Amino acid sequence: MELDSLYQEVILDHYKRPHHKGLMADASKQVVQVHHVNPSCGDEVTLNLVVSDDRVEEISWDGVGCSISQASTSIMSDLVQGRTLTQAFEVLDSFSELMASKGTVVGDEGLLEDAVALAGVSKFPARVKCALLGWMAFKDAALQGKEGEKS
Amino acid sequence: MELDSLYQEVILDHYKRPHHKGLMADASKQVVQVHHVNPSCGDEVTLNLVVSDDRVEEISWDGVGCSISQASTSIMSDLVQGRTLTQAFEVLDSFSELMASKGTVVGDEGLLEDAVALAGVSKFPARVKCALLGWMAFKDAALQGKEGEKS
Amino acid sequence: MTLLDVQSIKADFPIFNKKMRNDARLVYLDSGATSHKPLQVLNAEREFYTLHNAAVHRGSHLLAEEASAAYEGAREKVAHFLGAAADDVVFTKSATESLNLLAYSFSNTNRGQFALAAGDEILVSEMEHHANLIPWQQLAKRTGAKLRWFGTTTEGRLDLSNIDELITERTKIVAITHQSNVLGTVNPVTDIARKAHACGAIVVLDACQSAPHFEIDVNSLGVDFLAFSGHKALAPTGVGVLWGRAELLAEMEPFLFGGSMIESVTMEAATWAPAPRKFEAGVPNMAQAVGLGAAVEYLTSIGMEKIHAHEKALTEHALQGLQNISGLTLIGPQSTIDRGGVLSFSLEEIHPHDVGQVLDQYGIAVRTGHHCAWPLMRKFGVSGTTRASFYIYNDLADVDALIDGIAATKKYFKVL
Amino acid sequence: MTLLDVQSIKADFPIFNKKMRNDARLVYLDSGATSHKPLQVLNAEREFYTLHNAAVHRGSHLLAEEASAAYEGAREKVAHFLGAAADDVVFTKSATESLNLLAYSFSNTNRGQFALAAGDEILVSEMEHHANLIPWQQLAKRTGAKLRWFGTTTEGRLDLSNIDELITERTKIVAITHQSNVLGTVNPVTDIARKAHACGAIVVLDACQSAPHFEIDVNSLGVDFLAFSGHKALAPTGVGVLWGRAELLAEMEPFLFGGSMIESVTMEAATWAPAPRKFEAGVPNMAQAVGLGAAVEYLTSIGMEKIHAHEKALTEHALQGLQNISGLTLIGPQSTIDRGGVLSFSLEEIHPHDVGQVLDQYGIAVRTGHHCAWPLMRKFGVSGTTRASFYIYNDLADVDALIDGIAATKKYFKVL
Ligand SMILES: Cc1ncc(COP(=O)(O)O)c(C=O)c1O
Ligand SMILES: Cc1ncc(COP(=O)(O)O)c(C=O)c1O
Repeated sequence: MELDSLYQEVILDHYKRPHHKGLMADASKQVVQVHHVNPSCGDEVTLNLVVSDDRVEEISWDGVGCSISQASTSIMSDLVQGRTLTQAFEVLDSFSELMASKGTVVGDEGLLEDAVALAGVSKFPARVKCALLGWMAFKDAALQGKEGEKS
Repeated sequence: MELDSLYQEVILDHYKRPHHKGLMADASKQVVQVHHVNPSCGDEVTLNLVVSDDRVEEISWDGVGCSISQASTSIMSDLVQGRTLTQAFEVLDSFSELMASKGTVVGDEGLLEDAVALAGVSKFPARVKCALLGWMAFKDAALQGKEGEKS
Repeated sequence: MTLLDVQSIKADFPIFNKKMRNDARLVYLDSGATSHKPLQVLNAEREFYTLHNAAVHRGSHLLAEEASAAYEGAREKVAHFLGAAADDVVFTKSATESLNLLAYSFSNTNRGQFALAAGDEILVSEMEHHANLIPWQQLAKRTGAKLRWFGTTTEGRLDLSNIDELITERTKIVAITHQSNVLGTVNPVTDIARKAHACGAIVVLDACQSAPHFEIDVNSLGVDFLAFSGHKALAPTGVGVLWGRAELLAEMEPFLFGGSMIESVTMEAATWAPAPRKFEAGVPNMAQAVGLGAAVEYLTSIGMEKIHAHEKALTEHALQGLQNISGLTLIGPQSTIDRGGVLSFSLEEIHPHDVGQVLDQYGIAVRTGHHCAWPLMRKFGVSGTTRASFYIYNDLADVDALIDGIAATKKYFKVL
Repeated sequence: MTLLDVQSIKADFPIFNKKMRNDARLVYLDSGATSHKPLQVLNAEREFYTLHNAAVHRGSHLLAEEASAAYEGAREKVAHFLGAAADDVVFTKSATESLNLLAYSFSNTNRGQFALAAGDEILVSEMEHHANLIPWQQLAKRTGAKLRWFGTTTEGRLDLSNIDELITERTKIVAITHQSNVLGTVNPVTDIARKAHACGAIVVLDACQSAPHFEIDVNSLGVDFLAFSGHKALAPTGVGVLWGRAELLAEMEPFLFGGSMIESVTMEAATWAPAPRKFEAGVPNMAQAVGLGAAVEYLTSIGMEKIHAHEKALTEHALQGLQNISGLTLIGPQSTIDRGGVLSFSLEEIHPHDVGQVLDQYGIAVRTGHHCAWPLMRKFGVSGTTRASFYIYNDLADVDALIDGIAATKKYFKVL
């Protein structure tokens, strides 16, 4: 069934046991918090990001949403945790490309790891924004953090 | 040609030599003045009416418009001049009915006189409002005059 | 049970020939969002374009005459459908525009009964669609008036317990939905209108989910304005209706300004044509209005009472089926009393989006999410629901397909 | 002369099979009011309804996915037609709505560059269509700003002699027409925009009579907003376009409030989605937008340059013919330089309504009256004109039919 390309086992696993879920709040650290919603379906994510020396020191999130948005945010958190922002943005770009591919590419497993399981989402245009919700929140938080540093 | 039922000779005559055209302004009389426009084509009529003892003592008008609206106003003026308001409204009702008839009735020549020449207009829905412009102005002026009397 | 002859109705709707994913037939349970269109409507539009197309009200040539007759004829059909006079029916692009028209018109004046100011109140309800909520929030913001609202009971009914507190001499506008697009609840409009009128308020009815489904008579309803969308009533997209009481339409300021709505214009100022023209600036959505005329004729030819009975039977069957599914929570009235054929539910921890996705594999089209009624979602403590809604082309087999589809969804997500 | 192959174009327009009064063929010279629709457009709409119909942006089911793709695909086509980015194209119901959207949005804020107040000025011209005049009159009234205008020369050109007086630091908005719907004059938009921008004003272009007839590139035009109507560009009724610069659309307040234009909603307040969604409240005019997509594709497949050349050739021929008719006064530019295929004239003392009526007997459809440009009529001292306007399905024989029809009109009314 076409559906299995959307809901791969690893996605359902992340959905049931999401990683990095539950907001950390360590007052000693400089946390950037963002809140993103998907207005058409009401999915929401709040994301806390701690960056030091251009590296993701700590990422955590909370939110409500479908299996795709929850799993994707969980996978994204695994992928960026500990990475430099440059590396993290490379992963993000690769994932965005995968999502825009309409099912024509399979994704770079070396770079995207579990996130390649989301390749099937790109065949369901209405779900792409679910898969991207957490990633866009991360991007926003990372850019806000950089802005904050500069000023 | 269908057109001849619209533009009868008597209509073109009234158009070229309209009756009661040119506003009378006798300061000694109580004149009700109204201004009506046909917003879709820009035709305008200004009508002065003097009523005494429930009788049309004097009607005069000025305006710009197509042959139908000009001729119809001219014919109407002839018809109501000197009549009691009751008689005038009877003519008006009969004419309105004729205009709404979509070409199915010929009109009461005894009552409507020259106005029966406008019967053909009822087959051209877009022109009915041209034919009615002056009549509606008269109706408005007569009703305003009555209102004025009461108060 | 008095069901319609769905097979012969479906023959009028070409979309049911379409093969869905996995070659499934189309089980369309999303008429609450938009309905499909019968050939009669599509053909009426095409006939307009291929035989009578011209700008209405502006020309003396034959096509312009015919186009005007078609457009005004559609207005008469819609008026007849609502038990109204033709001149009290305004064509808009949608119910959303109809409601915004009111909210803007009311703030385009600062005198008379439509003028609002600090101290005045606008009353809505917690179950409003965003289209009957945000325009009033904005009107309140523009004028300084206060927005208040009826709450909702846990059964999904309007909470009228504090109606005497809510409808007072301060209330200037009461805007409520006839039938909730989430809960299916049909509200006691006439009672509320009576109370509102006793306080001198204007009553606006959002009839998006009622006018397509049961008989409406504007006179017996007792409201002052009524809005609905053509596209939910078998008509083309791009056309809506605003009905209003003649004396109110006459007093109101226009909303959109431009051609055809004027009496006279100079560079400095303009005066307005009488209603309904005053509210229809520009070359109107002529073909869509004509399509709407054909749609209400089609509905009338089936009979609104029969449509209502048909949907009631489907709803009865669906309520039974859904109530038997463990883990399913139906949000809204649990019986067919004062409710229409719109059913919203949650399914254990399976997100509505995921429910909808599995159903889609079986050709079943439902709506998922907040249904443009976000405050109501918060009230019920959910981020969204799955919603099935019925119309004349649905039958008991469609309801059964839904029930089976939900079972399959639970199985797929291993929730048993 | 580089004329289009009108016979093969006409084969796409079923309305030309219609027999007019007295069995005459249709000589349609009223495209300035509304154009006819080719089968390609009618079929695109029908295909939407019969294969993909669903509410866009709101569902995960297949039809909703396909409907969204069709609707957003249409946006991309229109964007391409204008040389714009898809997200900067807003679908409205008409140019009238597009222009009102701007005027209301600007008064929905009281800070930033869109806020107007006493002392500010809005600049229009004497040749505006009511749709690009009255919304600004009303905005001026709401905000206390002053409305000023360019005059018109006796040749029917914009009078730019006092431009330095008219465009000053006080000027906040300049709203002008690209091509006059009465005179055919094409205005020097880019020059005016440059001057307006130097003073910090926003420039709004009414492209109703230009976008359907010659190539538009929003970047080289140099304006900030552009509006046009689908129905004058081969598209269905009920759809219009507003294009705006991305950074301005982002800053602007919404106009219509309701579903799909929100980011989040509570009972008290709401926040907005990014453009273009922010400006498209409710279930949109999906089928009409899809039809507009097909229409601009059809135009592009012919080629806008070829269309322009074709209309220029017709206009040249018509100018010659009309100028030879004694008693005929052409209002507007007497040559094809900076003018389009719209020709307005007076004929001795024969009222335009009567001219139109006689022409109608020969199947010739022209427009008569004030053409929603009443101030311009006053300027030229007429109560109305007779107007012929050309499009891709007209040929030289149509122009000759008009010339002959005018001769017949003079004869009928015994004006020789
Ligand atoms: C120059 C111009 N502007 C604006 C409009 C208004 O367009 P619509 O009536 O389609 O909204 C028209 C046509 O009626 C026009 O010719
Ligand atoms: C109850 C209700 N009100 C208003 C609307 C808005 O209608 P539209 O989007 O057609 O303008 C809808 C549907 O979307 C609705 O269900």
